[in-house]
Amino acid sequence: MAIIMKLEYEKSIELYACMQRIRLVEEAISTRYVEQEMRCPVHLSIGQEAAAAGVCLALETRDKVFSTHRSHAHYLSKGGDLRKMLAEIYGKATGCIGGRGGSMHIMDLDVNMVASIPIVGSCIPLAVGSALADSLDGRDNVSIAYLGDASVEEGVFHESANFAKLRDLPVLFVCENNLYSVYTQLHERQPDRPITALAEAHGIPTYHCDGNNVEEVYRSTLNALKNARSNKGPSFLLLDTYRWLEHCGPNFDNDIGYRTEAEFRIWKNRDPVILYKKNLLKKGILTEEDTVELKCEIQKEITAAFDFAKNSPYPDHSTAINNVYA
Amino acid sequence: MAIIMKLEYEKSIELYACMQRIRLVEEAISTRYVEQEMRCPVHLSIGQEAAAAGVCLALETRDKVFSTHRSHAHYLSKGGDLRKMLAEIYGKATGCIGGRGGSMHIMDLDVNMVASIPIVGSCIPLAVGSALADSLDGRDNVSIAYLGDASVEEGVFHESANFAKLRDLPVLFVCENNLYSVYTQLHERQPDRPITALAEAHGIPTYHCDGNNVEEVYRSTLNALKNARSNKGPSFLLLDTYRWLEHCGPNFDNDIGYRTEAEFRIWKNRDPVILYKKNLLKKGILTEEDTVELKCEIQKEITAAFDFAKNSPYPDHSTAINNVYA
Amino acid sequence: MTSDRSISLGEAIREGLLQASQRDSSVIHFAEGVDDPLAVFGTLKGFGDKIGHERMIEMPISENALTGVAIGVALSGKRPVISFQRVEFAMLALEQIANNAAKFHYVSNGQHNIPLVMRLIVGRGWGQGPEHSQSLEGMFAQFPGLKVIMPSLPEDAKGMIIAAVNDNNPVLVIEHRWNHYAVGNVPTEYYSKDIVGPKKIRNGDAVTLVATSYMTLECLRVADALSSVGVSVDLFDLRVLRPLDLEPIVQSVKKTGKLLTVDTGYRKYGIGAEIVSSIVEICFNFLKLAPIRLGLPDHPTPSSAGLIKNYYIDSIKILESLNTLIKLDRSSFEGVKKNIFNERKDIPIDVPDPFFKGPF
Amino acid sequence: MTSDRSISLGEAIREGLLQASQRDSSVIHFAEGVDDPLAVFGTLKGFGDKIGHERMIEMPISENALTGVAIGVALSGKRPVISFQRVEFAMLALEQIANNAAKFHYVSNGQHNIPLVMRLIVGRGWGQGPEHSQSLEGMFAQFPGLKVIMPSLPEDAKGMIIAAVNDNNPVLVIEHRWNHYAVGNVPTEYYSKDIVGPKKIRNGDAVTLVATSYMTLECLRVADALSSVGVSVDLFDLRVLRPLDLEPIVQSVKKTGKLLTVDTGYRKYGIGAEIVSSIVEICFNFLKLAPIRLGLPDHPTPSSAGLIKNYYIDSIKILESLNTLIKLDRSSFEGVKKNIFNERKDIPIDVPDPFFKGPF
Ligand SMILES: Cc1ncc(C[n+]2csc(CCOP(=O)(O)OP(=O)(O)O)c2C)c(N)n1
Ligand SMILES: Cc1ncc(C[n+]2csc(CCOP(=O)(O)OP(=O)(O)O)c2C)c(N)n1
Ligand SMILES: [Mg+2]
Ligand SMILES: [Mg+2]
Repeated sequence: MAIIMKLEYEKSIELYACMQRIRLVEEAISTRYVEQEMRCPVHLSIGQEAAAAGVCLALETRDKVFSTHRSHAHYLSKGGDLRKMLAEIYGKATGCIGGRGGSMHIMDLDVNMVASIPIVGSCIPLAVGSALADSLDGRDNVSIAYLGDASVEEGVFHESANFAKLRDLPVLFVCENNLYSVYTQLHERQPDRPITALAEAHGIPTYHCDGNNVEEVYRSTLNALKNARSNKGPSFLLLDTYRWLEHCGPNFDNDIGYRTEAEFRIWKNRDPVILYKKNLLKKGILTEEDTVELKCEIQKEITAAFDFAKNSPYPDHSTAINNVYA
Repeated sequence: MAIIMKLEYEKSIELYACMQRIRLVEEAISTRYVEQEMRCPVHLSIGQEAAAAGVCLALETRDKVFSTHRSHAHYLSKGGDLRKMLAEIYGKATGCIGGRGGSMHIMDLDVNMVASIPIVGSCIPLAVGSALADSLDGRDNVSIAYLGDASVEEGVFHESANFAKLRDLPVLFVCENNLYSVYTQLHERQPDRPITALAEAHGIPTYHCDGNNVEEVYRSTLNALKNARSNKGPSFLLLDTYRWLEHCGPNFDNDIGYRTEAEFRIWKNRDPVILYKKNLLKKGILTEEDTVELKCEIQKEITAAFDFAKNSPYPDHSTAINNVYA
Repeated sequence: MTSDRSISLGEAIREGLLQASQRDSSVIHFAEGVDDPLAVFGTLKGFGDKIGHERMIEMPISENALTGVAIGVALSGKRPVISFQRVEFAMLALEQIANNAAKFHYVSNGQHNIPLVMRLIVGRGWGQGPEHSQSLEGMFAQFPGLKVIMPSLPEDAKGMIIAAVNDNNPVLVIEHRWNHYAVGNVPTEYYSKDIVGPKKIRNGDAVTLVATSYMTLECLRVADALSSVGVSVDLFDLRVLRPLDLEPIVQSVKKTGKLLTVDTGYRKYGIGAEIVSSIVEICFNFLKLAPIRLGLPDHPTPSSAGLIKNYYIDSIKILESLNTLIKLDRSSFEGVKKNIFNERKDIPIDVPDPFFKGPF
Repeated sequence: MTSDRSISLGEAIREGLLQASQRDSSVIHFAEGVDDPLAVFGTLKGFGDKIGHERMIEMPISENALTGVAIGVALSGKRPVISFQRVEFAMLALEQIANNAAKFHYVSNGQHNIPLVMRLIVGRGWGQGPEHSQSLEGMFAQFPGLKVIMPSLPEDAKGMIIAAVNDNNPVLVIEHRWNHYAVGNVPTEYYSKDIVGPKKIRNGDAVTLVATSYMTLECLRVADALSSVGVSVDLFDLRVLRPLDLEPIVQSVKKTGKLLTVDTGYRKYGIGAEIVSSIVEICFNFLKLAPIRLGLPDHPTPSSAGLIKNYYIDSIKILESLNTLIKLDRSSFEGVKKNIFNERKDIPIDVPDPFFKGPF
């Protein structure tokens, strides 16, 4: 299946920079959350950067992303505007949807981040519908449905997979398996069988990657996209990864007892950002100074974006009634 | 998988008699439907008798059946009372649920026909719940969820299968694949992959039988039941079969053009009742006279049951408000 | 735009949908059996041959996902029309309907439009029973962002279904199966009827009568029977449950001082409750008597013809309630009642009434 | 049965559920995270250790099937309690709830009972936004066969949740997250409070005030502030939306001639519509002014703290509406308003109010 391919120099740096940016943004949110100015639930993606960057950097801008409650990394990877994202989390008029949805609804048509939906599984059929429209009109866009490991427990995943395969639609199901739904482990929710078997049962080809290896994710995505663009239908990507922080909120929560410190450490040692940094340093694609400089630049962007968000006005409450009907 | 086993003489006759009884009952309903006294939709099982008899005659009375809109054959096979069934279809007070549900809701706790539900897929989790209760309390009953080939398109099937396997519950999913959902063929609704793959994906063992071969169905059911009773969890039975009459109503409908006469004829030649009759005649278990006599007896029962249903009173409309709350 | 061609409401819906589909190639149809020989009670009959079978999307029996898929194509510039043979099946899709369809335009701050039509057919009669004959409009009407309409008369039905297809919002079209049989004059050409407000279909001053869906037909019978004894009523077909415009009803009640509402669905927590309480709020000082609501009694629909004898609201019941407001003299009342009885006569309770032939 | 022990409504729910579960071994619990460290906002905390982990059934994220499974165990003699962290998730299970749970007893002609408790938690505040803070009680209340309750006060909550567990019908318990924080006296022993009728929690003659759920607390504040200027009101906590018993409210309106309802959910097509139209029907001649309904405006809940500024009903809005019925003199009105303002003062709009400490 895998295409043998040497990544271009620029792409490698792009992948790294994207992950680093996500990491620093999420850390900044985590740090500043205590100020109580981001007044909405946040589901952070620290630890899962490769799943976002590896998939989205393989996409064209015209490809469409549908995401979940945990969407920051997807948006940033899809080329999203950090200022609009932070402003949205701050509930400001300058947010990507004017403060209407907050962190759980990040969407921005400028970069074809079509929707983020906080109801588990609810975005999946939307991606399939988007793929159906493209298929009917003969456009070779691909639609991406991000899902968590819990989403495959929702019937709507199966209904969507059945239909996507029935019509061989250009859709890519990306399952980030971080082993947990909130505080519940995978084995308490699903029997012991591979998650990929679920997609295969519908006749959908699957890829199972180390979700913390950004190049592996990137390559598998390219394969799946090729398939989709040549009318060979949907694919399913299973990415094994891990969320470092609590399910919802800015803190670590290993102390509350639903997972072990040991498990956490294993995954922390497989930090997707550091792993890839080491890789690129070894290959000589990056130097230590490059990485420091990059971090600096990103930090500058982040500081400016937070300033933008904080200084932006709240939407006027009299506008809350607008846009109920088109 | 298959246990090698010689069916007892009596069981063979029972299987045959059960199928013959279903056939004659459904034919009688079909014939008398024009009188417009059975004033509810009926979904008849002619052609699918083996799937009902083969499964239900393998059950104990304490095992529980959950069925669909097409439930007559299941009820009769589970030991149901023909008079109560016909009276229900006639909307009479003597019906198994006093006329409240009609043909689409046949249920009777006396024989553990726990429910028939006309919403596709809706009965499946009920069977799983029943199995959970038995499992929690350590009873070795098995719960049977009957489903049509369309039911596996409903998300609730997958959600139920996932949970049943997660807890290894004593439930048997019986899928009667008659190739159609109303007037739509299987291949217009599902991609080209085996239906059994869907259950296997959840880790559930499957049996795929000639659904018109009653002994094969019976034997596979016994295997699955053994599994369930020894806490090894759910099984999935796929039974290939065919409905002869229209989806809903008393008539043949090959003329309307959704299926070919040729296809129909192939299946008619695989009539489960005749096939088994020939088999038993050949083996000398039955004689032609036996079959004639059996038919006679059944016809007598049917005539009496129709008389009973027709002569029974309607429930008084003032009782329609009763039993909203327990 | 008049016509003396008479067709049934079912045919009118079909004609409207077909013309809309022919004019706009972005219209695509979803249904279980979308292109099958019966084509959703005939309402999609022949569409595949006329607009291309590729625009007829067969739905697997997956109501939740396929509603989501339809929303997804709507997000992408198509105009999907999804037809459910029974409104009950849409219960499985409620999450998609009430969250994604209803709120996308709002949440996206106006970026997304969802030009989706969902046809939800209400069953009745012939022993359909508790899970195939519910009226769930009261439930759907609760969600801002949805439009919810219930066309009752053939001419409206054609024009409103065309408007629904052209609307940039999700429009739920709740069609009562018995309305499908009602026959009336329907123009042959393409036309659109705005999705706004109730429609006054009889004019009078004795009382204000507001009905939804099939109940409009039963009320029409009463209104016309009453006219024989010189009593005239303002009869409104509510048509649009959301957005709800009660202004014409307010005007009427200010004139009549009396209000009777007749729901297709349950009386309790039904559409009539919203109408009555809104009208009372605005017209308190004009009301001469307490408004009356009619609707289904508070239990599921049984299957047996014996049990449903008294279940549905019919013209007789409407007349009786109306009479507590208008107090006819005994002989007029009995005369009107007899007229109504004679019209339905011995048609069984569980089959549609052939009476309802327009022009309305 | 009195007590001077003060606990929160959340704790009261937990205590009631735990005592009920300990007395009856057929009670089993379903939830997503049923036995996790947070245990459904603490309401199931420690249950596994106390009643056996095997009675705590972890739900995969499969709301539709698992609701069906719970109905299936209920059919089989268990008493399942299923807890949803947000009422929205139950939308996915509507078919099971509205068909199987609500109608089984009816359709089976009384053979089946469904002793099921579904806890549905309503979110609010902290930017929850459009899909995590809906009040869907108006929807569920439409289905005969369901019981729908909304306990508001700690003592009631404990007794009613115990009654719900013992009830042989499906009972939906809609808990507003902000009610969870309300503190009041709750007896320590096991007791049951019948699932019937509204509860009068303040006694007066100026006006009849009927509230649901969290709005009861906002109304309480108004009622108590009014008493400082010598105005007393009949305040009812509706508590039971289905079956609906309005008799005590009828009696009150016959006395006061004035009615204000305050919904947690949307005003349009909401609970208040049923109350107002029923009361008008019965009390038409006693009403001095048109009844008023309050409820949420007709749009989804935005996330931004800026946008929700005027969205929810609060004590000030209630006071203002009430004043159109009771017409206080200017200085009394301003005084009461100031009292209320001072109580909430600078607590941000999107966090619960610590004011609500009983005894109520
Ligand atoms: C239908 C539905 N059920 C439950 C929830 C509550 N919920 C929010 S996020 C979440 C966990 C989902 O886990 P997963 O899909 O693995 O994504 P992750 O949070 O691990 O990224 C749950 C259960 C929800 N939002 N929607
Ligand atoms: C949720 C739902 N969707 C649609 C229907 C309409 N319907 C009734 S029977 C049926 C066909 C089901 O096909 P299958 O499960 O294969 O059973 P069969 O009729 O072939 O026995 C359909 C679609 C329904 N009853 N419920
Ligand atoms: Mg996860
Ligand atoms: Mg079939």
